[in-house]
Amino acid sequence: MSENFTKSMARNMFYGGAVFFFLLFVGLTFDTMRELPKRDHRENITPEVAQGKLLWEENDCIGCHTLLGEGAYFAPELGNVYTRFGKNKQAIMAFIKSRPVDGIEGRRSMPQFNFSDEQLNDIAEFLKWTSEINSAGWPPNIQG
Amino acid sequence: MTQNTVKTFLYLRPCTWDWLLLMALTLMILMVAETGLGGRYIVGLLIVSMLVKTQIVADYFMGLKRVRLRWRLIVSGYLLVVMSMIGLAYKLSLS
Amino acid sequence: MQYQSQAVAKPYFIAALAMFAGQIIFGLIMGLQYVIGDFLFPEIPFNVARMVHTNLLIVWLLFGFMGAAYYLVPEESETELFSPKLAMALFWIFLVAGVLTIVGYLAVPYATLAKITGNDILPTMGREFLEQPTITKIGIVIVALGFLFNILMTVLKGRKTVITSVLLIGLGGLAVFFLFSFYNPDNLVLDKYFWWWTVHLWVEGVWELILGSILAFVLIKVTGVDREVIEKWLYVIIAMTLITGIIGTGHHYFWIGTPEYWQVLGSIFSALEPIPFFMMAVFAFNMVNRRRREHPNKVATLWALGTAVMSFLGAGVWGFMHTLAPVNYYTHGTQLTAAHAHMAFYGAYVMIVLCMISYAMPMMRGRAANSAKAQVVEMWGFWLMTISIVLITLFLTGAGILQVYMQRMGDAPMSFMVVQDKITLFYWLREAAGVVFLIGLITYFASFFVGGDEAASA
Amino acid sequence: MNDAAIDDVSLKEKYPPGDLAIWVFIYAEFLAFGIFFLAYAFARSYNVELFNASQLHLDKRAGALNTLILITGSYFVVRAVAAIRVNQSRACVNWLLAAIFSGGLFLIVKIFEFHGEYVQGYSLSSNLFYTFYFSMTVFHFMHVILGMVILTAVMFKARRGGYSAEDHRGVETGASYWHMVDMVWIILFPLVYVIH
Repeated sequence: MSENFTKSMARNMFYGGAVFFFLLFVGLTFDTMRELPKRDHRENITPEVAQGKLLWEENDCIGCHTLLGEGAYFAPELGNVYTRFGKNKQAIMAFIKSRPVDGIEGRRSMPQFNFSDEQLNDIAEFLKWTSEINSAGWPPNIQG
Repeated sequence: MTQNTVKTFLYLRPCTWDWLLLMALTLMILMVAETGLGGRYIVGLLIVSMLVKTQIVADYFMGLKRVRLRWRLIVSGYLLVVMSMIGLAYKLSLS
Repeated sequence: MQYQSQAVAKPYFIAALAMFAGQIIFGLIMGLQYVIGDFLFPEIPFNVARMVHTNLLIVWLLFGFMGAAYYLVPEESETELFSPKLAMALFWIFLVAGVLTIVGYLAVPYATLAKITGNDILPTMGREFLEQPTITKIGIVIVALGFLFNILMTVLKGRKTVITSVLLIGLGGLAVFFLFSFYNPDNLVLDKYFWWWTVHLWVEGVWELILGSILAFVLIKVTGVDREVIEKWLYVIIAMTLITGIIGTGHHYFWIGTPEYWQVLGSIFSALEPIPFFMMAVFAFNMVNRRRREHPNKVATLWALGTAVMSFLGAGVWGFMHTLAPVNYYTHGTQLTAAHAHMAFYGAYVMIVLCMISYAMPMMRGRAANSAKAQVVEMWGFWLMTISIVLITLFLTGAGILQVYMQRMGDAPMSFMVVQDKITLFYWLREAAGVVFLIGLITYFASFFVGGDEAASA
Repeated sequence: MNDAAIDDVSLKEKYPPGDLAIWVFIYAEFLAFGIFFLAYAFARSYNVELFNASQLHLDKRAGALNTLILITGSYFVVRAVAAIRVNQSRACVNWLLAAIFSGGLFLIVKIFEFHGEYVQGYSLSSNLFYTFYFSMTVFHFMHVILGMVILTAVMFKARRGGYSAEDHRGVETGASYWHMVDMVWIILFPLVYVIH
């Protein structure tokens, strides 16, 4: 590059561009925060949902599953599992509860976490709430 | 006239006529807007006017006409591509 | 090596490489679990293996960045490191904390680890890549602050260069954006929104600043091109990185409950994200072609060119492939994401750290470059690992395309597990390519122990 | 005679006016806005009725007024460059002040427009048209601010006598950026406010 290209201009571009776009990002974040209550239905976050999220985290469910498409790709998407299981909390709870301790020969299996019934309910409540988030029509179909 | 004075002379050109032309074109667009007209010919007219206006700014205001062709071609080529794609998109929606 | 204190980089690099080996072994375990579902079950379930795989990657890259900074900053600032003792103390703290965390993952169930470390007090665990116990996270912050202090003091007392200021901004940003990992609200959407402030603004923001400055440093050293020229390029590249990358965060805000305008903004700005990577590739080749000296360390130049090309392919091309919202609607959360992640991380960050190690290690061992024989062995390692990562990416891309087609499209989509069974072949091929990677890694390690008489003296 | 001189290749400058770094930036901006424009046009072709209906709510006169203001601002900047070419620092400063003032005027008109839309309850997430409208206009709005900051910095340096007929690349740099901001609006206004 030529002498017409000065380092100080390149530097100004970097600092100016970084600040400019970060401010824009912060502005958009404010707008998003304003819009989110309409889409996440936070009024439905009961203590059970919150407890369910904590259980979700403390058992590292994201290490195999995706939730709204984010996570590991080893096991099915769970953002819409409540709908996939026919909007049936009991079915979800029964599935988690029935996982064999020693796995299934030659196949992937979810571990047995030995949850109490209350904990199972919390998790199901969390997944139910998650399925009601307005995720712009994602996933494309029920299979997630 | 030395090379430098020619350049100085060119820089001195205040572009007042270009400015007036740009103002006139803008008012024309406003008139079109006020009538609320649409359709193929109006869209074509507006796209051409955008092309003319931006090219005037690039050539005379920015002064790319005084610069080696390649720099000007980047801008002109860009304008041409964007405008024709816009035209294409509108043609798709009109038909 | 011009300054004694640069030597503190050595243990950092050794630790980084050891963890790299661990990362690859757990990668192979996971790859096998993809095809033999009950492999090591229930002793090491997939989620634990994955956690070890990704967390080791993050930690060893951090070790690599720190080592690179400790090596590069004294030389750039033309002064000894502010406190080599602090650097060594932080090394041991970080290493012990890192190893304990990994042992914790493997020794007890994750829920038990959460209980032991008091996750209930300040729950931050169990989110992808941020699985570390809260106490480890606090440790990371302390280590990062101590490290930044040490580097900052060194820069302040010596010569200020563009490379060190960009590096400092990158490292400072790394520390600042990590703080968002402590924010974990009950609302999943908010949690995810700010989780990306750590994850995206790291890997597609401030880490690229670190990458750029390390690359610029190595290029100045091996090509002898005028510093002014390289620094100008560096500024322009990182300016484009942040201009496109900050709003580019929007490509993660398509389907997580955030407003739909992010589909427009995220698509547009992330479509521009390949530009800085392209510029980086052009820049690296340009500088090497204009070189004013023939540096004896050929393999460091190879790594530098490699990182420029592979980061463009992995982050630029493979990222662009599925970044537009209408495409991402079908590809979000499939093996395509995994394909992109593998090549981008290897191309951008693994290779830049290996590049720095390749340049600095011979210096720290008292020679300008390794013997020709050792360099040839290292080049074998380079090609084996690089080709294998290309293959892994291609196989995962194949798996991903089939997955999208069978699971997401058509009138009768199949369920996740059915589709997984149908694409097993691709997972076997990926695992085979992974074995090649391990062989490449072993070859790379072997190059450190190859002697030779032709070794040039420092 | 000037057109003949303009077309004489041997007299052409090697590089565009101003620092080359700003031109990298300007071309990048063109690219970003270009993608915005095309995304708008093609998104519209899938939602013609929504876009046409929403477009009617925009204040066309304010948009046209702002076009006039920006074009005039650009003209002032041209005069500022012309002035410094003949060493008239004082005139250069005044023309730059006029340009900055017109930038401020643009912002005021635009703020009134935004306010009106805010009162009517439109926002970035109202519908796809408004997503585009607000993204593009706010993005451009911030560019006007940035342009004013650059021109102000140039103006202060000019006032200190920092530029001369021989060395005034800074003025040209600021001018080129300002013209880019103007050009973007020249496309944006008819595209978003008028064409349907």
